[in-house]
Amino acid sequence: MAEDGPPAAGGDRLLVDIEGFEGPLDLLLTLARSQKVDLRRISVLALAEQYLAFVAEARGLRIELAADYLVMAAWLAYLKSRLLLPPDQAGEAPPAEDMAAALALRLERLQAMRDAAAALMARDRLGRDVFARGAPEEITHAVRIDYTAGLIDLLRAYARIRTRDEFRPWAFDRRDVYTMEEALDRLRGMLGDIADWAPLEVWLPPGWSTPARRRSATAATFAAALELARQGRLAIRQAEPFGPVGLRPKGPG
Amino acid sequence: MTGPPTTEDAPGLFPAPPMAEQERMVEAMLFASAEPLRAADLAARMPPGCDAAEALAHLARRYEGRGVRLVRVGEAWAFRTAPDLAHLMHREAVETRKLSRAAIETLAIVAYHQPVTRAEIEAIRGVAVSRGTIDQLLELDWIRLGRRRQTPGRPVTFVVTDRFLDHFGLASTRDLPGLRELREAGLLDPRPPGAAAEEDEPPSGQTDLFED
Amino acid sequence: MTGPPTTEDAPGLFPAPPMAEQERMVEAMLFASAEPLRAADLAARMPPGCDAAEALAHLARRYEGRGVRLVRVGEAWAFRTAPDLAHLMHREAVETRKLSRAAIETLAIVAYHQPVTRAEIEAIRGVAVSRGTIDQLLELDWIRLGRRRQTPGRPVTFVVTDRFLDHFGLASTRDLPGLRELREAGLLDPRPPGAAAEEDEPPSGQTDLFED
Repeated sequence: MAEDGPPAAGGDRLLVDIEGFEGPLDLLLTLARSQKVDLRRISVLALAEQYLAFVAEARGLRIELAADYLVMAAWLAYLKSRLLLPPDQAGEAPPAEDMAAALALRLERLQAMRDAAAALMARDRLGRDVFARGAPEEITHAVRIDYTAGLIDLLRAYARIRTRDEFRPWAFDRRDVYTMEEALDRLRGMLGDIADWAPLEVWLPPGWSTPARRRSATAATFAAALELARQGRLAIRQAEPFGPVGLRPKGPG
Repeated sequence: MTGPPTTEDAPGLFPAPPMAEQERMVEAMLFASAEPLRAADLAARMPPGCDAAEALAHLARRYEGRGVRLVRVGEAWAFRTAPDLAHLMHREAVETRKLSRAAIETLAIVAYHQPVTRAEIEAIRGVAVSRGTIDQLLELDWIRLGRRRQTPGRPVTFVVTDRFLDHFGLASTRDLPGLRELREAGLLDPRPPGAAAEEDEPPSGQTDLFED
Repeated sequence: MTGPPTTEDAPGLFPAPPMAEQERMVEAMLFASAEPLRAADLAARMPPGCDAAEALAHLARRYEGRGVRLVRVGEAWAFRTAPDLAHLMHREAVETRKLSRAAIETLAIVAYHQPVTRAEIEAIRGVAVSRGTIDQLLELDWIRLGRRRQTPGRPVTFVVTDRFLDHFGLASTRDLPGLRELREAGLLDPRPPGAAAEEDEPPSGQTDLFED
């Protein structure tokens, strides 16, 4: 997996090909491996020198180095000086050996993950070496539907119905209304059948018995009677105020 | 085991694998295949000298009485679930679904106007109420039949059930908010110009029509 | 046999089927599924009183050495063809997209260090992890988001999925090759060792600082 790393790791010196590396750590790891020893026993001092030489050469060739390469170079230069100088008596900084060991461990860890990645990819893999059932049988789902509705849905629904009523163009509900036209038709038809005075109730249409309907029928019939009286086809009489109203057909003429 | 030899290149150079091994091969190929495979298909992928037909026969016997069986599909072979276990391949899924608009409106009318006849529901909704809508609400046990109305035709009435109250978290239908409250709650927002909506405010207002 | 009773309605009314029968049921269900199924999934489809785990153990033994094997994938189980028969299967193989080196390394780091934050992955690799790399692994369903780390900023962590285990033939992440050796060598601590590379802030080294 690491084969697409640096092109030439032969010898102590690397060709300067910054493109091949995934950052300074990758470069350092490649340099460390060129020491051809266990990563645990690499010479960090030698490694620092190799890295600094690499960076120097890149700069000599006027290759633009990314900032992180330069940061690493600065840090390694510092580490190198610390490793070469006698131990810091003040003890402000961690011992140079610890810093070197930590760097070596970091490189070892990166190498370990690269090896692990390679081992992982080399395993018997599903779809390549190992296969699942090619013709899985569908599990048929019998769907049981659970209907839900919340109180708010219920209230909205009711509100919607009532709101719709409010928006409906206002129209008289004619179901309980007996119109004057209907009454006129009815009275005209009855003129030939009734010969003498008959109370208004007799002239009312059948089935209009509920108070509201009776009221409507009475009003319409009385209005129709007035119209027919005006035309001279009907006589109306009432003995006293609020007394019964009687109607009698009149012959034409 | 040192990787399998590339047998296609050297037919007959190696002896055919033992029958038990051939059976394993057939088993794996049939398992992984999306389509039933003919004996010839199997043989073409096996080392030379193999007898796919015999391996199939052994394999079929091995799976006799098992949860899966080797079955013949035309000229080909495939693994299939044993028919007596087919019920395991069914699974009941519960799907929650919103009530239809017709159903929720009908339910609301029953709740506000109960006991209410179908004709009355239709008069309030302004459209016919389908048999299915009523049936659905009856099945959900949210409405039930109330007393017959003592009017000509003695129509059945509908009332809401305790399960309805339970589902909607109501102690009784009297807890249902009136139109004014609905409006105040913002559920009846668009106030039509000049319309007096208050005329049938009380939920049971319509009952009067049918008295005496 | 007169059709299976609708056992859901009457749990405990019928005795659990014999183990051989339970084994057949588990066999049929796992054979029918391309995806691993958990013992609980299996049990949910079996009559009450069944012991799916025991049936699985019997079944695993039955398929030992066969062309198809019962393998564990995390908490689930699946039938898979035996790896030594891979050469017969190549016609079935679907070419998987080639993964970049960054993606492969990131995957390994997640598997060996999980739960791991992006900053920790970057500390180990020494370079930034591109959005695309993580996306690709998420899309493959090989990694998923784990719990947020209880450190300042509460960064998300990544863990590997059961599909990852399935793909790489691992029963659990404990079976990752060389896991113990790496841990003993101190190579599975995502914190940057010591003061090395002070240029990048220690990703989770801070944990200790904030825990009492």
